[in-house]
Amino acid sequence: MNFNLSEEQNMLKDSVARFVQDEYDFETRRSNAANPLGFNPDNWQTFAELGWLSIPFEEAYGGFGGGPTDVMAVMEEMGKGLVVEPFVATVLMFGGLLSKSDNPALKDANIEKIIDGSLQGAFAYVERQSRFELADVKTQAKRDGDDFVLNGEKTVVFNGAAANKVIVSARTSGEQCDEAGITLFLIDADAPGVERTQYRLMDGQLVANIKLTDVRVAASQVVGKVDEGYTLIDSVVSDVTIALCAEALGIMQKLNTTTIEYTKTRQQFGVAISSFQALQHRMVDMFMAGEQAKSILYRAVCAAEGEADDLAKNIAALKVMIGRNGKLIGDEAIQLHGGMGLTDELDVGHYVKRLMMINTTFGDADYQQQKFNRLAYAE
Amino acid sequence: MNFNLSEEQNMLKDSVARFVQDEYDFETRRSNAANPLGFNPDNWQTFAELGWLSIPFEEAYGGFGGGPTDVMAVMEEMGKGLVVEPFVATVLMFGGLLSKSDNPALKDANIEKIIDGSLQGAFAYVERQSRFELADVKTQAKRDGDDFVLNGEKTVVFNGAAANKVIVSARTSGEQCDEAGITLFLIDADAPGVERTQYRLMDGQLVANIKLTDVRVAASQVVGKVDEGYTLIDSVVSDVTIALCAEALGIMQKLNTTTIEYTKTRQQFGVAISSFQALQHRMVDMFMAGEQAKSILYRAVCAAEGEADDLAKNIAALKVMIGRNGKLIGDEAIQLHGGMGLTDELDVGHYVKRLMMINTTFGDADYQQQKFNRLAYAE
Amino acid sequence: MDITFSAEELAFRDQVREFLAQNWTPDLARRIRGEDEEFKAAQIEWQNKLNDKGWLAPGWPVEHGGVAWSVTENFIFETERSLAGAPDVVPFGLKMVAPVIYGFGNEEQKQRFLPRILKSQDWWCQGYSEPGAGSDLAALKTKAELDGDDYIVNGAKVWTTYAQYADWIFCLVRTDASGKRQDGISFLLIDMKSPGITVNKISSIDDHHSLNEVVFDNVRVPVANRIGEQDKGWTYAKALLAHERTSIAGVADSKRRLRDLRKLLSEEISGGRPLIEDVQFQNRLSNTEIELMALEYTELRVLASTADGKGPGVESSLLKIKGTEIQQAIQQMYMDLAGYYSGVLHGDETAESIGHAFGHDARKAYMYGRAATIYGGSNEVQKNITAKYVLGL
Amino acid sequence: MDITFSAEELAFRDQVREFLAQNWTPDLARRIRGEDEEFKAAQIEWQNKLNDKGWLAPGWPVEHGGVAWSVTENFIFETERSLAGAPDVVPFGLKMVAPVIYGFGNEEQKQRFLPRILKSQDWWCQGYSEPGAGSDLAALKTKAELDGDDYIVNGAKVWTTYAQYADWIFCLVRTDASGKRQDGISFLLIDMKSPGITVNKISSIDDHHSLNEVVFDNVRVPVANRIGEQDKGWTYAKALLAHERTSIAGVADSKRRLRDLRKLLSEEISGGRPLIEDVQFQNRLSNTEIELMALEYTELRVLASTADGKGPGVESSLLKIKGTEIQQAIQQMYMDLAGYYSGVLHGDETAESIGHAFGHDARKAYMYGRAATIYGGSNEVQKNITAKYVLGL
Repeated sequence: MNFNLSEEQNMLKDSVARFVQDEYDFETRRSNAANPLGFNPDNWQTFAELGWLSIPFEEAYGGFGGGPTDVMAVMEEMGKGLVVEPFVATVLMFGGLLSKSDNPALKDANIEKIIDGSLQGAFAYVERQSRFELADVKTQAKRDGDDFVLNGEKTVVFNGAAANKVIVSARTSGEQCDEAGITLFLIDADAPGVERTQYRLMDGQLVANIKLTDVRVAASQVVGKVDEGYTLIDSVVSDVTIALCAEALGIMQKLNTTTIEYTKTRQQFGVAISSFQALQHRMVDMFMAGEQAKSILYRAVCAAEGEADDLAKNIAALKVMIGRNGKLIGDEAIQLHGGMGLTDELDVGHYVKRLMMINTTFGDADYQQQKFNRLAYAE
Repeated sequence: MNFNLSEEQNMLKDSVARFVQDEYDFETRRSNAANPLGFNPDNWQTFAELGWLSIPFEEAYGGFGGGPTDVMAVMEEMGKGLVVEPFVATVLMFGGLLSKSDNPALKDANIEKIIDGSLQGAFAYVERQSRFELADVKTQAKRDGDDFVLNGEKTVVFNGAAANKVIVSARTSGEQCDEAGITLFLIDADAPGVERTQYRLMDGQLVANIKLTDVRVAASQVVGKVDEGYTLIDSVVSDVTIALCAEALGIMQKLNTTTIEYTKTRQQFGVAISSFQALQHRMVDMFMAGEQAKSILYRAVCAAEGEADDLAKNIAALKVMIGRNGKLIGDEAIQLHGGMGLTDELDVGHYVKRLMMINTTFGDADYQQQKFNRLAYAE
Repeated sequence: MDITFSAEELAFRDQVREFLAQNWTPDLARRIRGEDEEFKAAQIEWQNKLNDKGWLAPGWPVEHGGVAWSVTENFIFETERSLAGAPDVVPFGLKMVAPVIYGFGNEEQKQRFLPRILKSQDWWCQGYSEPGAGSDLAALKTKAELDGDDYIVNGAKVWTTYAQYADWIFCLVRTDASGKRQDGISFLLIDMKSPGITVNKISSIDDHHSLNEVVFDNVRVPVANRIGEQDKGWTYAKALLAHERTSIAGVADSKRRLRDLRKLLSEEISGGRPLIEDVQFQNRLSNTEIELMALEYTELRVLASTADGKGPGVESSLLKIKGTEIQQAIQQMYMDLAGYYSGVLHGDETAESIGHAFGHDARKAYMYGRAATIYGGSNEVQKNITAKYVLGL
Repeated sequence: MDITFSAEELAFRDQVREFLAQNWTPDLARRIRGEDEEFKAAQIEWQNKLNDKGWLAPGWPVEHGGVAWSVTENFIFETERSLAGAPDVVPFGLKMVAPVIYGFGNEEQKQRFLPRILKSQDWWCQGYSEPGAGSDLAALKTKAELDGDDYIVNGAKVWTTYAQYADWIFCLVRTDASGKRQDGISFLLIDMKSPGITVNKISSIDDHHSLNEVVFDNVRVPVANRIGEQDKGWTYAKALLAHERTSIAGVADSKRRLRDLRKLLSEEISGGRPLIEDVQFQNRLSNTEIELMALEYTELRVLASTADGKGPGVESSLLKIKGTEIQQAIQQMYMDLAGYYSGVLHGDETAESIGHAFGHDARKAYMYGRAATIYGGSNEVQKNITAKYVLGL
């Protein structure tokens, strides 16, 4: 038993940490996010050069062949820098679906381009009515000869504005909420009938709604198998959840450190507010919340590395705790910063907003707890 | 709008407070509870002489004609003294059922005796399987000529050991959990076929399980109407819930005061522990919990006095808050007393145990919250 | 113990409802949700309607244009106003500086300022907090030095809500630094058009402009604008703080927000079922609703005790702490209800075209709401006050 | 990052399971739940079985009879032991005084005490807390004055668990009152049969006799029974405290308690449905289970870091705080499951004849469990320690 990173993983983690340290101060981050793409394309090329974009892909396709631990190491550091470049959307979600799809032609055509930084991708899975149900899919795909014709609307597509290609979940059979009958299609973002509306989220992400009107897709562009897209979605969402939670852990650690430092300098009633015992105990609660979050992240990563039977339960538990402890840490960080915590100039609010978006993504803590309950207590 | 007691109510409240002050120090209370009856019969005579046993009854039957506010005033003070005499069981539950039963013969025969202190009563409503469901009644009553024959078992009957007469809920029709088909029978505690097993609860109460084997009861001893006992139970349980919550409020106030006093005298690290800010803030939380509990009690009492439409919702809310805030105050009282809070010699633990039993009675906070949810959110 | 309404009180309720039905129009409600000048004009229009009815200033002495409602009437008005979705008045003039003026000001000040406040001719803001002194008000450093018939004011105030609209600011300033920290503070009324005042916008996490820094660079303020005696300002300000805490509780508004939330929850579908049927969400709702049911009576108890001449007193800290906790719990539920759409910023597109119409508002309310546990004396300071003055610790 | 078990570790797990199946018999389990002498004899029998197998003293140096398990082996043993429902050893001898003796004692002390501890021939108890000094250990006043080759000990210790069974007590005593409070404390081993020792039972809220006061009236203790140097006892005791906190966490036992609770919840019917189907109870279960899943890994992280030679360190406070909070949450759920029967005291009747068989045990565990957040340095003190030494506040 050990909880150490390998030498290679440590180097990877350090390289991300160094990038954040050197290239990602708060003002630079702000201007990166303000880019019309929603991120800085030069940084993306740097990521490619440093090999980060290759991490989760098989070596056969030019990848690094990394696992959950490698992804965790990278994401934790990205969290500390609030990196806006779409590593999750393009590499882990879009790339993850292709990578796990067992479809060599699509892999050949796309993975190399992800790795060299020339292809931006997105995964469109949310619909207006779907809330957090990945299987609630109304977008229709009708077969027409060798093609499928797609109609419907996807909302809140991460990296949807900058993506060159988008994987879309659509219904090829079954009822609105059935897991069976969902198929994944790889489409060009500028294909005829694709209409994008872009907007920003509070964490700085540029996202898009995507309307599909009679969009024609060749059957060869089906990712995975017809009607069996849900399994693939479920597996990739599971990987990405770990990644997002690692990012959240980085953020929580940063918020804890920042808050402690702030209270040591902030004077009220003639002394540093860090000397108030009531605040000290609350910062201990924040610290414990961070340590517990770290532990359950390690647990989920170990389960994923070992392909454990109870992986789904571990991941639901992870998402619950990251959501709840993230909220505790975020709330306290703002409160203990007092009025300063309310300003947009300090980074605290930005970290908190990103934590909030991570909590929401794939279902908030309450939603995930019900999933955990079903897995753990339903006979 | 006013939240003041009337002059009469203030006198009543003061008389209970004086009794507790003069006659109910902690050691006396301990010996009262240790009495084979579960309470001190001399005190009961005092209650009769002071007129307390007449409070909720109609003036026509020699009662004081008091309402929820009068009962609240008395119970809050009894809570402060942890009075073990069965005012709730005999006067409010047993007496309450008779009083609301619209059955003049039974009232004539019994209420006067309750008021003069010569009759001890109990209400047997819990069964092994029933948990908190008042309508979950397996005890059977079969009609046989002018009589009914009862078979079954009742558990945790408050004042069941000392009671001369017991009102028993039994099923005369319907399924095990139906509200319709429950009938209330007034039986002699030493009637043939009645077998009592007495035991103590952690709050000092002496209670009993009551086995009924072919117990024969005349139809004239039906309290209320055949098959319609549930409505009566529901109404009396509602009154008694307010009374128990008033008792709990008295306990919470006592625990808050005691804890504040203790922390002012207890020295650790060279100073009184009341000077530690973290503990101060927790005592403020205790104080706020007590004040909020008081407010919602007032709200429920006002709703009961005004026979408001949303009385049931108010009572569920009251029971939830008394349960939760009582737990917070009880836990903190023990914790802030440190090791001393764990000893049986200090009164803290005894107050906490009584709060716990009140929380459980008629359904704990979780149970009552689900009831509240049904009343408030089910369309 | 009695809270049933008398026939007169029921008649008053009908009158309030009728007034709201006629005056709180959908058009006004739309405009008041707008930004900047549109908001300001609509807010003033609303206050003028209340003033025309004589209902703008409960608690003010009647001779100055106040309305002498009983506790019950006040409760009825607030409940009905809030259930109709109508906003509270902007507090800085009507609820904060006015009581100081009619309580401690001289006759000339009363005649000069109170009528203009009633007619919403002056928009006021509050100059208490400073960069170095947040909840620790008495640490303030903005200084006022006497120079003939004027004070010369230098320093800065922060977190000044709506300073960008304000005609006047009421300030605590230091006129003597030699004694105890609470001594040597004076209470000044300052014209925002005075030379030397700069208002700097503070960008805040709700992406909305409400907070400002107000900088004073050799600003001349006539001595005639000082309330009461020099160096005694802390006394006047303190009397006001308890009142501020009470009104921050926002019980009536929280009731309406909960009611609206219930409706939205019954419309939102999750996994084929309305979210209101979700036991977990029901429990979050009822946790908050039960606290609010209690707090409503806590407030009534405080008001009844005030009416009995006992003053709101230090129990007002409890109202502030619980009231703001409830507000934040409600804001959080709106966020969780909105899900992904809780993150949507306004852009070229309206919220409706993107997803849920209420996502954007939920986020704004949530983010702005973070301030409630910090301003008006942070909740931590309220606990310190309660520990000391109520519990005697 | 790797927690998969190797083939050797899997084989070890099978070995542990086999041992438990053979030695942890239903009869022994019944007797160990008994009172007084029955409990004591059963506990010693169980420890002797472990000792015969060589598994009684993980962490002890092998030369003194310890077993050199890896972190993983230790984890496997604790998990299996707990899932089988077998109790932990009584910690005072094996886990608390022994490390001080083999760490700081002289050769003679090691030879004299360690073998008897291993064979459970001596029952130890802990003399730290005093009536005036609870979590503030260093405020202790029990004094030991040198008189020839003996110390004369006077004073009192409280909250001494199982002192009524004990043959020996290890004590912190004050040998010098002149310097800093932590200085001048010595660590003594005292024979409970010494003249002048009185054990007074403390009645506690769980209606069970475990706590005592131990009074020392001119008790003679040979200087040979002092560990290490005079006045340096605080150093030896401190090394032990971190270990105590770690073991108080009780992760493995909480796992078993949760598992058993789930089973009982599926048997208890409320309103026609098993209680396990109640979403509210499910949420309480999962709130606790998720914290415990995390804490299990926190413990493993601490153990792994110990194995790397970094020592359990101050993070052990986190284990103590979270571990005891989890224990209490579980105890509360048992109470709520038992409903009315949670209040039943043992009388002439057995719990089974009254209602739920588990009500009485639930109450005992709940009441005794209140102590967990108080002893071993209260959770408040743990937070102070963490604030100071981990967070640098």
